[in-house]
Amino acid sequence: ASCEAIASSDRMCTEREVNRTYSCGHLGLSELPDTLPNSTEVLEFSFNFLPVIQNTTFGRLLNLTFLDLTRCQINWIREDTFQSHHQLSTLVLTANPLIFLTERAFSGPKSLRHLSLIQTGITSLEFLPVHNLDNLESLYLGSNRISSIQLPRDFPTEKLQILDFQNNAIHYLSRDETSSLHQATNLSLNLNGNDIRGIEPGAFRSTVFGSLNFGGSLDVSLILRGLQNSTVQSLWLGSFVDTDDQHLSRATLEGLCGMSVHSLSLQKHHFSELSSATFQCFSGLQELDLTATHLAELPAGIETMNSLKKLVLSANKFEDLCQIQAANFPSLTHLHLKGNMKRLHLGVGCLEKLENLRELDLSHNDIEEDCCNQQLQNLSHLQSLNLSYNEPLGLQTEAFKACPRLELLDLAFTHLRVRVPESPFQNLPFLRVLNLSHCLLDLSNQQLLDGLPSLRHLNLQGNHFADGSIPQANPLQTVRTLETLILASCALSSIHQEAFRGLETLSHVDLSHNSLTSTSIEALSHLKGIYLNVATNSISLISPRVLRILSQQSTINLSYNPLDCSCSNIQFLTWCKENMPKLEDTEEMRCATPPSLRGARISDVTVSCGITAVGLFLLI
Amino acid sequence: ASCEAIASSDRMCTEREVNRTYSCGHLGLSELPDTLPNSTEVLEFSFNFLPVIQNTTFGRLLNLTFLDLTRCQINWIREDTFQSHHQLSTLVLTANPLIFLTERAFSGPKSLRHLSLIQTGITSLEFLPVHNLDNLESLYLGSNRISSIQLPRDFPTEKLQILDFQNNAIHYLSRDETSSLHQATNLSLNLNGNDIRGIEPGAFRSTVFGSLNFGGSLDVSLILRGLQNSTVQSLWLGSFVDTDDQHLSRATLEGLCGMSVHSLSLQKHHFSELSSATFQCFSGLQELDLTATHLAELPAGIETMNSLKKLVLSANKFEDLCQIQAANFPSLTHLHLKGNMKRLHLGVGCLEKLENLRELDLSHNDIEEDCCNQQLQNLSHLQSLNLSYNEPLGLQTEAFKACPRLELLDLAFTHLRVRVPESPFQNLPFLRVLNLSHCLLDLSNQQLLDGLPSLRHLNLQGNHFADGSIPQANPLQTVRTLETLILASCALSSIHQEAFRGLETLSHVDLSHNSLTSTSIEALSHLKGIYLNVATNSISLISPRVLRILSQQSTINLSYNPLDCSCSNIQFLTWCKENMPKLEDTEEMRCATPPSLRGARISDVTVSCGITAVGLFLLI
Amino acid sequence: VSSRGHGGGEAWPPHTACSAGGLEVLYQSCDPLQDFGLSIDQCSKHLQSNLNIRFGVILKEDIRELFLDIALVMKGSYVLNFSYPICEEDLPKFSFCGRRKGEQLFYAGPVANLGLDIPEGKYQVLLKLYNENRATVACANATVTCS
Amino acid sequence: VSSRGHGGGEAWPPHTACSAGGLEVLYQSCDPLQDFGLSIDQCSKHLQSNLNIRFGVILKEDIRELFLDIALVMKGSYVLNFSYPICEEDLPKFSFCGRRKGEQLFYAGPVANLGLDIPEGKYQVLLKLYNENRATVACANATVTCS
Ligand SMILES: [Cu+2]
Repeated sequence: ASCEAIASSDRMCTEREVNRTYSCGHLGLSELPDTLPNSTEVLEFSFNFLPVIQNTTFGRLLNLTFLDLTRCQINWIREDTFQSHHQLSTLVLTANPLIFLTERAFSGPKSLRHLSLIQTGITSLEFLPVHNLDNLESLYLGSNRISSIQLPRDFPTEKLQILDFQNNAIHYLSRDETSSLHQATNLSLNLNGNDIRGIEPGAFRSTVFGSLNFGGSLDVSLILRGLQNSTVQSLWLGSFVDTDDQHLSRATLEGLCGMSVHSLSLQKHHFSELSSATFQCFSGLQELDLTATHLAELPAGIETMNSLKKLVLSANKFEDLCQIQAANFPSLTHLHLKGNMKRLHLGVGCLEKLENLRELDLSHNDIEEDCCNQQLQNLSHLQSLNLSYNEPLGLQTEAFKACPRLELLDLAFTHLRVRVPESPFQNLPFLRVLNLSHCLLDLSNQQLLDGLPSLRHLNLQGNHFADGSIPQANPLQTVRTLETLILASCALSSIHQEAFRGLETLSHVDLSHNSLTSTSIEALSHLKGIYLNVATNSISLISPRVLRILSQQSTINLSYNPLDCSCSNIQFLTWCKENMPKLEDTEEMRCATPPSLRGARISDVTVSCGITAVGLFLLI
Repeated sequence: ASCEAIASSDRMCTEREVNRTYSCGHLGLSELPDTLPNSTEVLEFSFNFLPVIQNTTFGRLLNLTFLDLTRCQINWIREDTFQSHHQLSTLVLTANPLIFLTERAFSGPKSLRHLSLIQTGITSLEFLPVHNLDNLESLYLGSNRISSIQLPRDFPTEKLQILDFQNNAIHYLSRDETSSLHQATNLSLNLNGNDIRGIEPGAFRSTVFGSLNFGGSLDVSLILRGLQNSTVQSLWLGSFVDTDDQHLSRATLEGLCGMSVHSLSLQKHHFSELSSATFQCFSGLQELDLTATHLAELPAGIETMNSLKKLVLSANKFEDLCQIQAANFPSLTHLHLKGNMKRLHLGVGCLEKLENLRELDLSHNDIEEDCCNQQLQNLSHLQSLNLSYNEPLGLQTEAFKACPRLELLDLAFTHLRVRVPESPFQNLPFLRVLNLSHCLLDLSNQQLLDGLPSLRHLNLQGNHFADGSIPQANPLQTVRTLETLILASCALSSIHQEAFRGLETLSHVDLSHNSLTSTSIEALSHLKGIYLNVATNSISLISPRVLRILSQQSTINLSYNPLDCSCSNIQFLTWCKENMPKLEDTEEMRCATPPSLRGARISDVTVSCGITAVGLFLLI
Repeated sequence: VSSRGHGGGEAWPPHTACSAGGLEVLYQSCDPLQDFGLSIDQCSKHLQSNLNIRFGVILKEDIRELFLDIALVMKGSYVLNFSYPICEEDLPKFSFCGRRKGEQLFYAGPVANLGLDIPEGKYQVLLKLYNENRATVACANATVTCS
Repeated sequence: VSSRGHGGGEAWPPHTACSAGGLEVLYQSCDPLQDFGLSIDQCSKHLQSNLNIRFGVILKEDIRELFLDIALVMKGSYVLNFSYPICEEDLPKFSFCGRRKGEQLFYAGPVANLGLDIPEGKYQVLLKLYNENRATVACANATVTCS
């Protein structure tokens, strides 16, 4: 989208959407600029200076739905401030040093749904007014000095979905305090960074939570005991680099037996005396996240996780994929094991019991081996495979035959050693997305992409064609269903006019960060209405013929090219002026020549090449 | 002291002490006014606007010893800010939103002793720099979000005497955290408002504290257990109206046996199952404060408080003084029982076992009886007795004979019914201070103050003389040792010229809030160098004779008098101009006449009564 | 900060502390340097003995000791003067006693109260909070209308 | 606020992050909108594997995800480029992950570090913290001098 600036006492708001969305952040404003239209609906007004806000402050913006007043030094909100803003739905007051909120501070809006009072110095929830918050869905109260979650009497919780107390001083949860939350169904309660030291027995009895976050709390067993008889969709009990972790044992985790949890994260804790008994209370789980739990292997014979659907084992220190004891988890559909702290060996058939596996992420694992049919034996339902950011992989013909249903294959930043003349990707009839960026592939291999009848999205960024040129005969010609093609940073200096001839359905082409001149654009002459990125190339002059090709596309990024602003290029320059909305990142469309105009923005240059041909002038 | 204003871009600092002490608070200043002299040592610069302070900000004030920058919006303190302030000893940074303090933020001062970082947003003590704080004696860290008292490694604590963590988020004290405090001897540690939930056993072993404040903590027994093997001069464990109190039993207080406490306060808690056993661990105490502990009586037979020196029983609900079972406390020297929630009956001889009592406070107790010899039987060493703010007391001759060593007697706001013609205060040879303000006394009784040979300080405020006049013969004539005499609000309209004749040692006379004219001042003609307050009277014209009397005094307050600013009063007005330093509260010395100058400050009026006698002019 | 942009002469705006149950309490800060926030819960002309208020202010002064003076004025003359100690050296009633100059103070909780029925009428109430040095901490002119 | 009174063109002042043990680290914010604070404990050319830093900044952006890019420049040419994820959706390493735009962030604690000896010389280090939308959270030009 284009960015038009509107001026206000030499400080400029940015228009994101005409007459509707404006950003006025970091401008030191102490009032609304006159140039903001009355029709403004979304206003980002953060990092300004408004010690007192009242009905005159935003009075004329009657259509406001979203107002961000982050860090505006607001001390006082007068009771009539939002009186006329009936549509206001989101109000962000983060990091304002509020001294007091009157009972009617938020009256006016018919349905205020999201309210952020993060770091406003609140010491007690009694600070909150109760009036006119009946439709509140999210309430953000992070980074305050709140020590009790007890909401004020009559505080409406019926519609509350998110209650965020991150980083406060809450250390104890009593039944009295939690009772106000019973009316909210499926609440997401965030107590991350509160170091809970005690929960009154029964405090969460019969309560149903969408999610509960106790991140950084020291005592996992205390939390689990406190949650007896509750139902939690997603329970986050992880630790952090900068908080103490805990040694989890079978006893620590016993509390899980008395509650119902769908998804559990224990990030960054340690396990002590790890055995199948450790997991005795895990039978109700559908998803388990053991990221960075210092695991070198999982015990065999865990019988409680027969029905686990998703398992995350990232950032651990397995040496061999067989050490995860996949047989423990026969129902898994998702397995994520990325960023292993040691080089991971895939082994042979370590995952063969995971017949239902749909998604497998093995990225960032230092894997270096010949791949992948032996390793992925029996994963016939696998749809998504991520092997990106690994060490050199050797690929044979039909290297992924074991996974005939693959739809997504990500090999980005993994050096591929294709050991055969045929395509290693052959016979993946359902493959839709193939990411081969930075794979150091030999793109002169005409057959490289054979046998991929469904491919929609192909990323070849960072791979090099021989001689920096895409010839007429090239591997792309075989993937006629392509919609998105990324050829950024491929060191290209030219593209044959017929190189993309067979690709009729392309809608997104990225050729940025190459050394192309405008003539290469002729390879796209058969395409219409596409998004074309040719930023950071060597485009200077644009011929009428190329201009015709550009004209038929929907969005074009020409930024960071050495554009010529002499009368030789007058047709292009005129076209630019008329087609600004279609151009992306026009701020960085600048003249390289003639020297007098070097660095000037195309949008600031005035075209004037009459019979006298005086040249072009910079208009400030 | 006089108040001269110095101007700075139309905002004025106030000079408190010439060339040395200045107040520039609440002026919206964003830099140091040029008019502040380089010699300034004490600078109050609070409630201004200094987002960044650096070496140029206070650079030229090389002699600064005290700098108060409360609520100046300081975000950044550059590392060279105080580089040249070698003398700086006290730095107040309360309520500034500090983003970061560099390691050298406080370098420069040779001996920074007091530092306040109250409400500066600190979340961890790691925020504190360690450099150049070796001489720190007081560190105020209240109202932050600190959750651990662990000081940074290498933080100098050798000289630390006050460490104030009021109103933070500290809920647990571990041995690791407290170990950094062992080097400080006799530290005052304030944890008021932190709701301590746990103390690691041994955390305070062998630590010696000057004072420890755990006010507002929920669990007294937990605190006492945590303090095992510590020595505390003064331990404050009270509660508040707005925090939960606790029911203290024998078991709750058992921890006191394992520690050494000199002075203990349990303000606002309840006792349950109160018996002599409750106090089994109180034997080491010298002072005990049971203010507002809902006591109706104390048990008899407490044997552990034989050596208690000071007992405070204020704001309880005794009906009878005998209910305090004074015999339990034979060594008491100080007993405070004020603000009792019920009318207190003094009984007969209830305190007779307290032979060593020096100080007795029974104020604000609704006491209404004939007093005091029976009630105060055997208190022959009593030096200070406070019976102020009670209901009518009947007094007989020598009403305080039981306490012949009284030095201070306070009967303020207690209606006294003197039932005999002789003085009820007779024969108190050591009485130095007598407060009879608002006692509704009959001051025509010439003998009222007989037999007080040592009286220095007499307060008669709010009592009325017959006809609003002090005649030549008056009870004051008998107290010839008086130094301070308060006759404010006595509805006086005149004083006989000889009324104070015998009082040669007076040094402080307060006649404010009466209806006196200047002629009454002639009663002071024999006095020199006194402090004289005649504020809020009816003084208009001041004759040369009275002016001579004023001239010989050291400080005079003439504020709120209907001063005449016509040429009739020219001598006084001229004298004022020349004697400003001697005059108190000159801001409120204003003209009442002539109408043209009504309300003008004397200091703003220019005197000009030459031969033409045009009048006086207001000088803005 | 609160005084920024508030030119000397201008008065602080009037606020509503409560308005319900036949009782309306309006107030206006009479401290030239700052405004403060106050609301009264369970507003009713039958004042409950267990009255809760919310109060927010920036402390211009230390409050080691704090006193409240209340003066009730009806038809221009003083009806009642009352002084209430809030923080005393030997009896700091509230947990905020001891806070320092510059600190933000927010109090929500009970206040001592007689639990009485307010007679119908319109009253002016002058409130003044001051510390051990008689320096003003907050000051208000309030109008109480009971109908 | 931090940018108030900071006219557009002016650069932020250089700061010392540490200076001891033969190592000096100077830095300067290259974010036009704000400065930030950084200090490194146990400054030494023998970098310990257990390195602690103190870091303070106002968050201009949400940091649901946060990444650090480090580029090492010697004699004008890039020697090393390194990207380090700090907060990720599925691995929020630090307790401050998830903080919001406008919040103050102060971190004191360990940073991942290789534990190496720094060869003698003078290095330019460009540091950039950015979030999930590649919006800059903090940016610094640092000069590391090891002698
Ligand atoms: Cu500001």
